[in-house]
Amino acid sequence: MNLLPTAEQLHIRDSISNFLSAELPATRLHKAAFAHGAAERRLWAQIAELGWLGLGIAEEVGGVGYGTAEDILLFRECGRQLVSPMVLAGRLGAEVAARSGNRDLADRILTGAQPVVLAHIARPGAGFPSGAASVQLIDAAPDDLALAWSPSGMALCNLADFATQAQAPGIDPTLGITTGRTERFRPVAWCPSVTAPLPALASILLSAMLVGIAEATRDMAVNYASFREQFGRKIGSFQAIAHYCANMAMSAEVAWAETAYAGLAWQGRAGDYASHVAASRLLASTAALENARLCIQVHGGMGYSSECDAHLFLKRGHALAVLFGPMREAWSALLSLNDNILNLAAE
Amino acid sequence: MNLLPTAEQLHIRDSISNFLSAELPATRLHKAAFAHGAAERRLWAQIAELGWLGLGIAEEVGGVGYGTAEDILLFRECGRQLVSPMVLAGRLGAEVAARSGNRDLADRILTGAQPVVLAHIARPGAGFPSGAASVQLIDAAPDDLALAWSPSGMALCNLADFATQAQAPGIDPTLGITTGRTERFRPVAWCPSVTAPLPALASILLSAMLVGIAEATRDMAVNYASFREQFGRKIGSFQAIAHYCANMAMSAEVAWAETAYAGLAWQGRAGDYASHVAASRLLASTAALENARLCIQVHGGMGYSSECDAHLFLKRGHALAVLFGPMREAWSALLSLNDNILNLAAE
Amino acid sequence: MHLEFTAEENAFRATAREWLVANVPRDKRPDDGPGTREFDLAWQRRQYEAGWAGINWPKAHGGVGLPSVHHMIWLEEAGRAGAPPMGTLSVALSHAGPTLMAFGTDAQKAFHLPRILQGASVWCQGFSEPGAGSDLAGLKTRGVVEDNCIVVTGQKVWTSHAHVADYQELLVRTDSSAGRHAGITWIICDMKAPGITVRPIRTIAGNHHYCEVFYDEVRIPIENVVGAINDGWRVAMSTLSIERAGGVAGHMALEKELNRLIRFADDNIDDATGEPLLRDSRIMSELAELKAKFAGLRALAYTVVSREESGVPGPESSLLALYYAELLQRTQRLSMQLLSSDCLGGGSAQDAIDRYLQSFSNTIMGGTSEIRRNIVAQRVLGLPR
Amino acid sequence: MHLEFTAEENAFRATAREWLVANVPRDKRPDDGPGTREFDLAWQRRQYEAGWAGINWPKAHGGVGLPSVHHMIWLEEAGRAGAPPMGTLSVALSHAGPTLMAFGTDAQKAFHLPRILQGASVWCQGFSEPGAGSDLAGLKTRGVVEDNCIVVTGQKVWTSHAHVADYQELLVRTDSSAGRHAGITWIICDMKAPGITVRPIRTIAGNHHYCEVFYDEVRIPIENVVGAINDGWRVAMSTLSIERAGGVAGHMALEKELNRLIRFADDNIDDATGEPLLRDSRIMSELAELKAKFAGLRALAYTVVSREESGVPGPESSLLALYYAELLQRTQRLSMQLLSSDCLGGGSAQDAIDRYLQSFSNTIMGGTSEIRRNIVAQRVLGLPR
Repeated sequence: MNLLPTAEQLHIRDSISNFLSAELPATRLHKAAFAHGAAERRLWAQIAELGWLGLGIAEEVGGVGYGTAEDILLFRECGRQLVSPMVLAGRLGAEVAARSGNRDLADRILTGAQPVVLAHIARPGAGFPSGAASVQLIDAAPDDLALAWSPSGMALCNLADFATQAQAPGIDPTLGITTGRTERFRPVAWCPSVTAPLPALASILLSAMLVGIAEATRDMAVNYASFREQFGRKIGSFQAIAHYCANMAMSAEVAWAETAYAGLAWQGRAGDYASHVAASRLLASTAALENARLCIQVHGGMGYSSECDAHLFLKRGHALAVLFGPMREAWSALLSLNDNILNLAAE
Repeated sequence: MNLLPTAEQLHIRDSISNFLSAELPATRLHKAAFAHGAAERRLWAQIAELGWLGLGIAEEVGGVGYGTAEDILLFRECGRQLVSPMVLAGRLGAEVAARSGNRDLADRILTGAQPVVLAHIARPGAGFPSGAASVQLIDAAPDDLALAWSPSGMALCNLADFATQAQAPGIDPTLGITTGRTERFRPVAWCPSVTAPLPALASILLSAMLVGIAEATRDMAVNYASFREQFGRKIGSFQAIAHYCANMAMSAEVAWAETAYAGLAWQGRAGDYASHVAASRLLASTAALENARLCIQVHGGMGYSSECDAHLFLKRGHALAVLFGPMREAWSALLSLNDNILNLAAE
Repeated sequence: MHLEFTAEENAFRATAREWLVANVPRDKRPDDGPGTREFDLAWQRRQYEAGWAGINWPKAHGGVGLPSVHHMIWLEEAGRAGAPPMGTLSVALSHAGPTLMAFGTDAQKAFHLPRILQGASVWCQGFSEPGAGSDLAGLKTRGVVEDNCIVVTGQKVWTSHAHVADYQELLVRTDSSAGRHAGITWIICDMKAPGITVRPIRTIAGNHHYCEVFYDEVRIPIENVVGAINDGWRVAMSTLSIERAGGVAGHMALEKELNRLIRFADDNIDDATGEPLLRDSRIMSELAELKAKFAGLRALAYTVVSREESGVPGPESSLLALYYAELLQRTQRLSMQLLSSDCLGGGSAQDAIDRYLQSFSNTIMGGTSEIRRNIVAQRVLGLPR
Repeated sequence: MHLEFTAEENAFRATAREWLVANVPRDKRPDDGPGTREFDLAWQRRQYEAGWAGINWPKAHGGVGLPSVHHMIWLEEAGRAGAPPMGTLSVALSHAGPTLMAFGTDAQKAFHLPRILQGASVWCQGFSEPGAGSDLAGLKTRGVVEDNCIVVTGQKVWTSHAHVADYQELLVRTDSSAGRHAGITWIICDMKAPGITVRPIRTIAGNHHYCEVFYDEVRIPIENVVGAINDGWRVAMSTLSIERAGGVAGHMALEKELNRLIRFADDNIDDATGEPLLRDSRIMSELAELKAKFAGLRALAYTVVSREESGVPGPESSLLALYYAELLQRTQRLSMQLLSSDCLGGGSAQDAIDRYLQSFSNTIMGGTSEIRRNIVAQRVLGLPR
């Protein structure tokens, strides 16, 4: 048991972090031209070449052969720089293709030839992926594949299957949202959760992205509080501000520790991994939203300006939190509630 | 419209406050001999003579002829000094007797000849006061009358009707708790809520007592923070402590304003008084418990000692909050939920 | 202590309600840009022409001359009728007007007060600076007395509605050798004066409600000084305490908001249970708690008005603005939670999203909640600094 | 990053589990009075005799000499088996022992360390004073060096278990001319020495877990000094950082508490709905949130242990104690809420009431949550003082 990254893992994280700081810094999103995944799309071949989309996928199916630990390190950095969920869709899509035996499709995704985007289904039907559904596509372009999931499994579909229309920006205008409707899903690849619980992996990687937001907003607040002066003192020396920052540090660290735990438990298919996936979801989304809120408050009038980065993190945090699906599923998993029977882990 | 006490009301409040500070200060409860209503019982004749039990009762039925404003001023002071709920039982019992036409009984209660104690029914049956019931008597002695209520009305009963037994101290050992059980209520006086909504008045006066607790703990914390020094400074100059105190002031003031509003609305039988009664209940119980908690925290190690008054207020706050009955009733009243129909006040 | 209004007050309420129902503008108020100004001025003119402008302003200053309680009744009825907010006129009506009445010269009063009441001028507040937000006394914008002018150079920031304003309440440092609070002067600045550059700032809610204002040797006539030169701190503090009491107006808007939310929760079905969201005990309890806090807010506002009537200052007004800001923010946060599954793409959730984002300003603008808590601790509770 | 334990660690866990199931005392631990001491010492002796005492203590000091991860496994298994807490031995095992190992003389180590491991001595911690709680460096208890003794006069307070202790970690001011942090000396005080008066204080939970200790010219041999004279601040700070890391032990007890609460909510019917309390979405969501926070606490504790193994210090241990204290307090508060309708008269609610009241000490004792937040802000985040 060791929850700390190895030297190799730290090296991977640093190289990811360096690339993102240089090529996709969060501040890019103040310019509309870089939003809606445009910047990511321009760098897509490079992102694929860096191996990010296959980082945690086994070598025998074309992946890089690392594990969930490396995946969550990657997506935490993606969260810190507000990278489009396209990367998440690509990572998961490649695995769906590989697991469903479509090695050729997996290769095209992993090499960057076939971009994948997320198709969020707010209320998946019981028959998913064979029934009708309404989806919200994120940062989609015409020739992309769409990745959708419900608790029963994860599917890749052609965008052409959906009657789509652009949607007014919601909470996060830096994401391009298209609504789509299909009367009948015709997935090009399908991985049921009994084969591999990929929806749980999606939840873990979303948590990692939210931890990235929680950490980025903590760092912004601490940095601002360390140089901004009022009443002749650095504002970080005022207890109200200092304690906000301490709370931000606490929730970010706890959320990260639990997301790491959940990732490792999922990879080892530990008996209780579902409750850890739910716990990391709750902790990471609360940490992201609360830290973003406090980051705005610490910045005062500056924080209420769209010129400050803080609101970008707040808005992305809300958008990512939606993708987890109904909160009640997380509560049930945490309380081991099945068919009205309380099923506590043996003590 | 004026929510501030008149000069006469301020005079009444001051005379109550002076009497209580001298004769029944909260600190008395560190000595077991003064607990369980013993101190109040010794002063009972004097309390009756001061007119407290009939303060808000009409002159024509033997009361002093003031209104609910004076009642809540009285019970706020009772809360501040942790006076036994006997006074509340006496006040309400006298009105039940008078309203049910038993003028003689009302006189005996008002003159102090007949003490009344509270009989709390956690789960009153629909047939109250004719069915069976389990009660918890507070600070009872053998010849007292017991005052019980459900939403349908308020009743006075003989203690002899109950098979009683002393109970282990619960959250507040300064209250003497006896459990009682009767198979059939035989009230000696009964006032249905359609005649006069006395259970709502009971709730308002409990709120006033809880506001007293919220104010007393605020004052204790502010006082301690103003002289206690650490790191060479008064601890009240540290923002963490200063902001706790500001929060305590805010919740106490808001709870008092709303309790006053509810009392006046009840007295005038304003159409929306039930929602104000529920609002004052929520605000006053939250203010009392939260202020008592913060009062302990501000006092540090001293606050965790039973020699400090803070815990007396915390414990009494919990005990009084129980007497309101199920929280769901308050939520329904606040949201105007009746028979599954949302009934918002006309805008 | 009594809750009843007098017969005269009730009659005033009835008349106000009748007029408001017939006269409240039906078209949607533009929330951004110059249209906002024109809309707000038109609504103010309409009130003025019907004799409703400046209800609590003394008759000597062109107001109706009624007590605070009438003003509160008016605000309640305006809220109930869905009247527009004071919006861009808020500084003029709530700060500049009362400040001029208290400290202005006869000439200043004669010129400005009628324009404010008649809906002819928009004011903004030039107090905060990049280095002086919470710490207002740290302001550095320089005012040099030259001939019959004060020549102003420097920068203000977070100035609401500066891009559509005619005049500004401007604080400048006219003596930098004096203490932090001394040496500050309060002047009326004509926003069309040469040397002023206004840059609207986009807020996180996407609108342009506030601006940076740059002053490059702006010459302001000395007769525009309000109070005395170097006595501006005292004048400004009186303005700020008026602003804090202004929270009384907020409670009607909040009630509407809350009722909207309750109705939403009653109209919408919880997928998991098939019952209305409002039947879910978690949502029910949170909404009930907000309703209780709202009731407390209104009772506190009534207490503030009672206090104003009595003329005896009390602790409640400092608490009111703080409580209102945090309650509004919490209400909007719950609103976002209820709508969260729909917030990805705009549609029906867009209004709630906008109000949620706007609510972040409530605990920042006009004094952060942290500064407000300091004020409560030090001035109301007497805790040491 | 990996979650699996080694085969050797798993074998250790299995052996520990087997022994604990067979040996954990079946009789209830007295929570107050001298019986507590005897119970705790007997349980420690039992562990010592079976070779389980001092799992992470070096072999040179009589310990088992295993890494931190084994110690954590032991604590987890002890919690799972319902073993008693360290209780009155907590200072001896977690503070005094490690401090003597790091700073004690050979004679001190040879005398005290075996007694601690064997369950022969109880220690208490004489740090806080009436005027020096959060501000530990403000301590005033005087130590005057005279002949071969330090003569101590003054008062300590909030000293847990002083009335049943054999020895005390005592901080005294031996040089009042030096700075606040200089001039402090750490000494081993024999609690039976003449001149010591111990007054147990009743806590709000009704027990006597802490005391005032008065010193009237108590003569303590100079060889009882740990570290050097006037170097006690450095010694004490190292003890405190050990105490903070000790939070790792808490997570098993909290899990039991939380599971008890969930089971209660599942077993008891809500009068209003006829369903188990746990089906009420408000209660369900609160319990789920506490479960999630508990999972986070354990993950954080695992990170702390991982960090200890690596030898590289990290931010997590300062956060752990703070998070644990507030989570425990919140859990007990929810427990009181669920039981609130029964809390008036004791009965079945009494245990929950006692645990609730005890939980108030968690955010006060061993450093208030406010001081812990200062430490996080300043030492972990590097914010200015």
